[in-house]
Parts: sequence; structure tokens; C-alpha cells
Amino acid sequence: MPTVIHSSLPLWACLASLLAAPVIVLFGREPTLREATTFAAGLLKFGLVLAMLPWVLDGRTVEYTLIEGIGGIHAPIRFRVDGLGMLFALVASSLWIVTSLYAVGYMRGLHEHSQTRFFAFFAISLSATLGVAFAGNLLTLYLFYEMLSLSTWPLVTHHQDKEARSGGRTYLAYLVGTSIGFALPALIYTWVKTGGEISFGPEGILASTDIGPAQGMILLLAFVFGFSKAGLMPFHSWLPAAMVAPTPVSALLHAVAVVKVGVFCVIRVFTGVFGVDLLSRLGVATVISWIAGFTVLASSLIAMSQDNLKRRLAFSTIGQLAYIVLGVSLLSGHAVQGSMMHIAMHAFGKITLFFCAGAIFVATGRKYVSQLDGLGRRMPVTMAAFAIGALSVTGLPPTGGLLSKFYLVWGAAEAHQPALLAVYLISSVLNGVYFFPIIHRAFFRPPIDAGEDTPGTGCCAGEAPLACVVPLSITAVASVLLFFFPGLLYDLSALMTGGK
Amino acid sequence: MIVAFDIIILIFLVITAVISLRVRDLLGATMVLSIYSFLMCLLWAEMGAVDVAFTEAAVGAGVSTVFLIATIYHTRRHSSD
Amino acid sequence: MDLLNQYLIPHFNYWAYVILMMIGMHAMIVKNNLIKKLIGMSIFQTAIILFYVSIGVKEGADIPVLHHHAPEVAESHTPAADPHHAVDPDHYANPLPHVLMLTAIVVGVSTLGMALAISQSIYKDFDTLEENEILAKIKQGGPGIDV
Amino acid sequence: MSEQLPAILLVAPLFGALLIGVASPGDPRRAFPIVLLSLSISLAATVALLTKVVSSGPVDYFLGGWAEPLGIGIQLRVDGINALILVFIALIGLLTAIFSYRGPDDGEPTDKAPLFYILYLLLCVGLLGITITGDAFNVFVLVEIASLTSYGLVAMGSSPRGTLAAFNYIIMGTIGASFYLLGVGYLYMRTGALNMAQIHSLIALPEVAASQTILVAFLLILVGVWIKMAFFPLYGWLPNAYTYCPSGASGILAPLVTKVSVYVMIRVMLSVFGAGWVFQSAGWSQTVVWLAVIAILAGSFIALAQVELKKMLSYLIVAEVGYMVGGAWLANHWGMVGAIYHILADAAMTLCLFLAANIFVKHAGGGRIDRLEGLFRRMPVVAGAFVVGALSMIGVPPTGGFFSKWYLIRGGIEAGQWPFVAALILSSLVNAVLFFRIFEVAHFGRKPADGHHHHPPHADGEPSPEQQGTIGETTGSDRKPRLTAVAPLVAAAALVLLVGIFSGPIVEIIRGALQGMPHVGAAAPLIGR
Repeated sequence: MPTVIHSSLPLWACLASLLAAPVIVLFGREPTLREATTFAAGLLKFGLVLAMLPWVLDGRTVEYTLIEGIGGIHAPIRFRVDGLGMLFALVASSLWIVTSLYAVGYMRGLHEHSQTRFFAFFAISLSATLGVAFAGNLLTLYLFYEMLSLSTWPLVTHHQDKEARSGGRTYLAYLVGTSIGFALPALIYTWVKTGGEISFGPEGILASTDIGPAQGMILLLAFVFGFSKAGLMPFHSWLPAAMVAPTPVSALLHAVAVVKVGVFCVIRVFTGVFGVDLLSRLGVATVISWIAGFTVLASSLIAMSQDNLKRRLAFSTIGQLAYIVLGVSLLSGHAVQGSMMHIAMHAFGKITLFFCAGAIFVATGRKYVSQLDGLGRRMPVTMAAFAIGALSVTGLPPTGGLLSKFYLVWGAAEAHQPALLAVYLISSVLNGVYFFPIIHRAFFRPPIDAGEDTPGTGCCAGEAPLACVVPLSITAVASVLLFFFPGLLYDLSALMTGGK
Repeated sequence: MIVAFDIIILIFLVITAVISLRVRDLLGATMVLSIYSFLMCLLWAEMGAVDVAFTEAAVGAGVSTVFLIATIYHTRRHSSD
Repeated sequence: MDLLNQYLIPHFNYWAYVILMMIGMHAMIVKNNLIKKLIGMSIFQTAIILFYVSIGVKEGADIPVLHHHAPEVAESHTPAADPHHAVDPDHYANPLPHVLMLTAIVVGVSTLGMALAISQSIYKDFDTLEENEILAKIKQGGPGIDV
Repeated sequence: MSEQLPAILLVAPLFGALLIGVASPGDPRRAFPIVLLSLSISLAATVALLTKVVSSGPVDYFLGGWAEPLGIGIQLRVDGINALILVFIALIGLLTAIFSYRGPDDGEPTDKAPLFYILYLLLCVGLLGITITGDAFNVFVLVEIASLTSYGLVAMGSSPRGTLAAFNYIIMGTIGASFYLLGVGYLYMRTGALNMAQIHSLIALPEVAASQTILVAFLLILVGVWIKMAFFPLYGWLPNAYTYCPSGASGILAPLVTKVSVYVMIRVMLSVFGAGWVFQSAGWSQTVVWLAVIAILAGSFIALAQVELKKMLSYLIVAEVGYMVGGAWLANHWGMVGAIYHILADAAMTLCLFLAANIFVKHAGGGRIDRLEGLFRRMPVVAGAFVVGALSMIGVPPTGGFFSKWYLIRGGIEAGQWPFVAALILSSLVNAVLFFRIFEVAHFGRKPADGHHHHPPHADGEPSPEQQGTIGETTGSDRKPRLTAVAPLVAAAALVLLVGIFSGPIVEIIRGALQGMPHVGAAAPLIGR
């Protein structure tokens, strides 16, 4: 059975939302039509991704070359869908539909300005996310990576006020700065080293070249810090700065799309560019695992001290991303598999938390943890979903988070890294430390006086508008379902680590 | 091509060039420049380049001097350096 | 003494053109008055033409024009001579640099003309042709200046 | 007909200029169609020439049929490298001609328009001629034609600083052209030939190659061409000239004049002296690459300090020239390919940026960057094209700018010139800061920045018309920019993307031309892979 299928499905999956953007702008004046286009594009994209699932599940890769000789000899714009790409694409496209529903509720609830621009750029950034997921070589990956940074900038600076401007500036300075400063030279160095061959294959690009440990170390560091969307410690502060964006943006992008692209690229670098066996031979991956370990602990500690709810979630995201990077850098089969599953588990868990944060803001206008006393009575559904999300992120039984963390810990033990094993356990405890006080405060503390209720509370009994509550409950239920039916995720991630 | 003749004209050329640049009255400078052009034309004729010589005479001495005088007429005659 | 004979005398032309060129360039850069700069420019350009012409000079050569008294033309009337090899190059100065310099002279003059027209327009705007005064006026700004 | 192509593409704009002079000295409306016709003929000729070169190799054409003996007639030679540049010159010339439809300063069609177009067409003749000619002295003549017309174009603007800038441009330009003439003189003195191919074959002889005169000739030509291309220490004339010249003029001067001078440098290095001779001692390429590094850094950082938009873009041109000179002097195959490709990419993106800048400056009333507030909302199409040009300057993938950095960095790594690679990366970062500073100003504008609670709620959230009015009352004319201004801008943006997307085929043509280039000994690595 041919292991490679040539079909233009991955191209159309990317273009689905890109083509929707101009249509959204066209329907700028009629909001209902505009929202309908967003949903239609979301469903179409999810459908196209699902269509490729059966091929990928039985071990075959879908490849498609868009422009033959764009980058010189061997660097065309090429798509290649494998297990990892499919897993990430499924997560991103499914959550886009849910987030669009949420965004409509949120934007209407707060009467946000220039919503057309918001939805148009939202669609473009999703097409960039899928572009990265399906990238067949380093050039295409870099192309869509840059496109994502640029298309998310208008979303981050949506409010167009002072903090939005400075937040946007830090956001871009870090992302564009590190990608041009580190990733581009690393990319070209790989291109030079392999004489022009930079497409991803079963084994790493550099596997066949004579790269020494010193060069390998510098190249790996350049790649990992170049893809600073993974939020490793020295280059992480763009993520809290991006919290200035409206909640749907921070929900989908900074919990699912943008950060996961960073981590996805890091995994691509480990498995696609270097190849696990080359790295273990060079022994350079341990540096990355120490950096990731430090990031996990530091971000969990900082998260505990954050009073602003969204900033606390932001630092928790940095920690969880470092989990995934740590898992990959352990180079053991189960750890890599665990990190891939954690992409999905964390995505569903964290997006629920961000949806709840947004719903609280829409319903009560409160942003700070200290103001959340007694919210459980007023907004029972939201806070219940928040609890489930918190459980999933900390990795406790009824939610999917447990499985991926279990694999990560198993991988750490397999790789004989007791110190990193300890890091995993301690940080899970720390996750609990910064989430459970919120739940406790919401359910067991008497509510502070209703006080001033900012707009958007016009609707039912204290809960956020229906369009906000429904999505967060869907994602909460999904993270629980993932605990019971992880089969799909397990198979996809096993594909990638099957060989090693 | 008489070497002695050449050397004398070249020395004169250098002298007229320096004078043309040092004199402060622009009209005077233009006159010295046209002398410079005529000397140059003489030198070239003597060196065998007859066509270049009379072109330089007609164009270098003639037209440039006319242009310069027209400009001085429209602007100012005195120059500060 | 051989320095004088070997370098100075036969290359006097080339020494002269370098001196003239440097005088012209010095004026172009240092002189304050725009017209003086242009005079320096024309000296600069004529010096280069002097260099080109002195490439084509030959000891005791005639001007590169075939007139009927010339030995070759006289011989060619006799049936024996082959018309194609009539001219003996050593008798004539090399005409090619001369032809090139016709263009260079014309270029020099047109550049001078363009520059003088522009300096008149500068005079109309700034009412002076001294560079330091013009720069002072620009630094003050003023409505008409930084459109 | 088809073997007269090299002559047609020169003669068409020449006759166009004469026709305008005769047909319509005062009437701008009649001048415009003549300009379009002549430039489109020459564009068609260049495209046909490109296909001919691609299919059947370099094309030689002797003016007046003086084929033998070689060196009498002026030879026009078109190979892989200049065929592409010819197409770009004709195309950019056509686009800018359409852009400057309403006379030099975009005001009411004054009687200056036909004069502007005469100079404009003669400039196109000069530029096309420089690129196509195979005769060393002929390059000087055409450089002078192009320079004289560009002096005129720069001086034609309404701003007094423009005329002063033109004066400085004349002084520097004459020094540059005269040095080139002097260099050719020394070449002629030693080799006795003016035709590039002939000189090359003579320089290939060992005793000629070792002579002092050839070395002096090369240095003089190099310095002369560096002045014309505004390479770092010799760039004094460029910023003011391109900032204060009329909008139509900056559209043709900025993208082409410096790039054509870079092409002349590369043509002289490869076809006249030969890569073997030029790179015989590594010291030269090392020093010139260091000069290029200084040029890139200085150009970028001075641009960072600028307040006026067009002046900032002019300093970026100085930095881009540093890219090309550094790339050409890396003495390896990919460096040269990157330099030649960057001539095309940089021409396209500079055109796009300058056309957009001209529209912004006119409509925002004044060239200062902080006056561009809210422009993205008022002119989305122009803003979009400006963004494409800016992304290309930063080096974001699908655009041409990225791929020229792609090859230049590769050349730099292979040649081990790490400072050059670092300078390229750093200047991309500086460009990112520069352009996002402008996006921020233009994107944010004077929207009601104090939260979004109290402004009148309406379904769509677009600021209601009366709000847009508040932004529009800046001093600049509020009318939408003309279609004849926006259409070429969009085409320029498309050109930037096309250069990027089709970088593969373009590079193949360049590499084919480099393979065919006659090279000596030490150049083996240059023509290698």
C-alpha cells in the first residue's frame, strides 16, 4: 500500500479560512451573514481535516507540492500531513468552531468596535495555524509561522488603547525578533549543511550530515529559542503581554493556536530536523530539558502570585508548554508520545479556563481573583466548567490531563531522569496550588456585594450570555470525554513514536 | 609634438586654473576659465588632436563662458570665497 | 637625475592632468560659492580629457587626417600599392581617444548648463549662492522651505 | 524583426521623448499616451528578449552591423543576468509613468508634465542602455544620459530643498562618472580595446593581468560606480535627492538608478575583469565585505533615527546597496546569485514603498511619520500595498525580500563571512522595528482610545461616518487617492510577491548565466555548484 498519498486536501484545509477572510470583510455590514461565514469556514475546515484522518490513521502521509521551485533547488512550498500534524490540526480546527461561537457572544455582549476586522484576522490566523501543522518542509513551516505572528498582531491590539499598543509592541518584538534573529539563520544553516534538502521525512534532515555536538548544540538552541512561541523562559514575556487582547483571542490563540504552534515547531525540530537518535547520539537535548524544567517551576511559582485571572492562566500556560518541551527533550518514546497527547489535553483544559475567565468578565466585569468570592452561586455552570478545566490542567482523574501527564512521567522514568521526574510531580502540585483557591473562593466564600455591574449583565440571572456559556460547557465536557476515549489521540501520537 | 612647448602650456594651464578659482569676482573667474579653455585647445592642437581642439575652443571656451555669464547676470557677481 | 628623465619628462602630461584634476576636485568640495564649484567641475572634466588625448600622442606623428600630400595617398595612385594597407599607424596619432573625448566635452558642457540652470533656481528660492547661507536658511526652516 | 529587439527597446522611448517634444510641448493630455505607447513597446521587446535568451542563450547585437573586426561597432549583449533587469526597468518605468499621470507633483496638470515626461523617457533610455550595452565606454555615455535626466527630474520638484539636493547630486554624480571614465581610459591605455569581451580576453593574458595599470583602472571604476550607487561612505547625495524630488521622479529614481549601478559593478567584475582576476587575493573581498557590513548597519541605524518617511526609505536604500555589494564580493556562487536576485527584489519593493509613501505624504499633508495617523483606515488598499513592501523589506517569506536574504545568508555562511550574516539579520530586525513603528502610528490613529463603553452602539462596530470625519480633518487633502495612483501601487505589491513566489525560475536563469560566464582559475568556486 503506497505510504504517500498526493492530494490537495491539506492545501484546501489551509485555504478554507483564508478565503473566508475576504468574504467576512465583504459582509462587514451584515453581522449575521458575517458570523455565518465564519461558522461555515470552521465547519468546512474541520470536515477537510477529518477527511484526511482515515489515511493518516493507517500510517500513510498526505503530501502536496504547491509551488515547485520557489526556494531554489529543494525548498518548494510543500505540505505533508503526518500523525503529529493531524493531531494538532484536529485540535485547532475543532476548537475554532467553538471559539467562533464564543467570540460572537463575547463581542456582542461587550459591543466591541470593528468586529469585522477581528473576525477576518481571526480566520487568517487559523489558516496560518493549519499551514504550520501541515508544513512539509522548514521553509513552509517558517512561512506560516511568520504569517501567524503578523496576523495575530491586530487581534492582540484590538482595543487600540495605550496598553494594547505597548502589549502589541512587546508581542511583536519577541516573536518577530526571535524568529528573524534565531530561527532564520538556523534554518539557512540547515539548508547549507544538508546541501538544500530541508523537507521533513521519516528520519531527521540532519541525520545524514556530519554535524558535531558543538554545532548541534548551537543549532538546537537557535531553533528552540527561534520558535519563541513555545514560551521558554528567557523569551516568554510576550504571553502575559498578549493578555491585553479580548478573551476569545487569548482563549483560542494563546491557549491553543499560537502557543501550540511554538511547541509544535519545537517537536518538529526534535523529530523532523534532528531526529531523536541523532540527538541522543549528540547528547545535546539535556540542555533543553534543564531550560524547560526551570521554566515549568518558575512559571508555576509566578502564577501563584498573579492576582489578575488572565495573567495567572497565562503563566500556567507557559508552565504547561514547558511540560511538552521537557517531554520531547527526554527523547524517550513514551515521553514524546505523552507530550503530543498533552498538546490536545492542555488545549481543551486551558481553553475552558479562558472561556470561563471571559464569561466572568462579560457577566460581572471582574478581572481579579480576589473579586471572585461566591461566584459559584451566581454563575454555577461557568464555575463548574472552570473546576473541570482546572482538574484537566493539573492532571487529575476524571479529565484527560491525567493520561498525558502519566505518559510524560512514565517517559521521564524511562529516560532515567529522576530530577526531571521530580520536576513533573512538584509542578503538578503547584498547578493545584494556584487553581484550587479560585474554586474554593468561588463556591465556599460568601459573595462580596454585587457592587457595580458593568454592562453585559442584561441577560439571564448573573450567567454570561448563552453564546458564552454553551462553548465553555462543550469544551469542559470534551476534556472529560478525552479521559474516557483517548483512543484517537493515542493512535495519532503512537504513529509518530511508532518507529522510535 | 614638441615637448618643451607642451611643458610651457601645461604650466600656464595650472596657473590659470588656480587663478580662476581664487579670484573673487565671478566675471573675472569666467574670463580666466575661458583663457584656460583656449590654452587647453592650443595644447591639444599641438598634440595632434585637431578635432578635439576646435571642439574645446567652440564649446569649452565659447558656450560655457556664455552660460556662466548668463547665470552671473541673473544671480550675483561677487563670491565670498 | 634618471628619476627626472625616466619619470618626469615623458610622463609630464600625466602629472599635469592629475594636478589639474585635484585642483578641480578641491574646488568642487571646498569652495563655498556654487558657481566656483561649477568652475572647479569644468576644470575637473577637462583634465580627464587631457589624459585621454595624451594617450593617443606619438613622437613626431602627423594629425590623423589623410590629405593628398600624405606619402600613402601619393603611392596609392601607383597601381602597385594595395589600397587596404595604405596607412602606416606610426605616422599618425591614435584618433580613437580623440573621438571619445568629443563626447566627454559635450557631456561636460551639458552638465555645466544643467547645474547653472539649477543654481539660478536655487538663487530664486534662497536669494543667495553661498552654501553656508543656504544651509543656514534651511536650518531655520520657514514655510517655503520644508514643503 | 526579432533580431532587432535590442535596438527596438532602446529606440522606442527615445522616439517617444522626441515625439512629445514635437507633438505636444504644452499639452499634458497628449503626452501621456505617447509615454505609455513607447514604454509598452520597450516592455514587450524586453519580455520577448527574455524568452529568447532563456530559450537560445545570450543574444549579441552590433549597432550598425559593425560585427567584424570586433571592437569597432558598439556591441549590445543580453545574457541571463541583464535580460531580467531589462524587463524590470521597463515594467517599473511603465508603472511609475502611470503613477505620475498628473504631472510631476501630482497637482493640477501644469505645463511641466510634458517636460517631465521627456526627461522621464530619456532616463528610461539611459537605464535600459546601461543594462544592455557590452561596450565599456558606451556605459559611460549612457550613465551620463541617465544622470543628466535624473538631475533634471530631481530639480523639477516644487520644494526648494529639491533644487539644492539636485545641485549636490550633480557634483557627486559628475565625480562618479568621471572616475568611471578615467578607469576606462586606463583600461584602454593598457589593452587598447573598449569592447568588454575583448578587454576580458586581453586581461586573461598573464602579463596584462599583473600590470599596475589594470589595477588602477579597476579601483577607479569601482570608486566611480560606488559613488553612483551611493555605497556607504559615498551616499551623501541620495537621502535629500529622493526625499524632496517630485513624487513621480522618486518612483523611477529610487528603485532603478542605484540598482543599475550595482549591475554595472557586477558586469564589470564578471565580464570585463573576470571573476578570477577580481577575487585573486582574498584580502580584497574581505575588505569590501567589511565595507558592506558597515554600509548595512549605518544605513539601517540612520534610517531608525529619521522622522520623515521618505528620508527613512532613502537610508534603507543605502543599506540595501550594502546587501548587494557585500553579496557580490563574497566570492562564492550563492553570494553572487543572491546579489543579482536582490537587484530585482529590491527594485520591486523600493518601488512599492516609494509609491505608497508618495500617496501617504500627499494625503497626510507632510512627510513626518507621526502625521500618518489613521491612514490604514482611510486608505486600506494603499496601506495593504505598503504592508506588502514593508514585509518584503523585513524579509517575511512569500515576498522577494526574504529570498534574497535567503541566498545572501547562504552565500555568507559558505564564505565564512559571519559579520556579513550578522549584519543581514540585524538589519532585518531594525527594518522590523522601523516598519512596525509606522504600522502602529497608521493603524491606531485617533480612535476614541478611552475604552469602548460609551460610544454609540451600532450593530457593526465600524466607527460611524461622523467619527471618520473627525479623523479626516488633517491638513492633507481628504479625497481618496486617484485610481491612476493606486493601480500601479497594487501592481508593484503584486510584483513583490511574484518575485518571491517565482524566485526558483528567476534564480535558475541567473545561475545559467553565471555558468556561461567566462571565468579564470580562482573563480572555480564562484561558478561551481
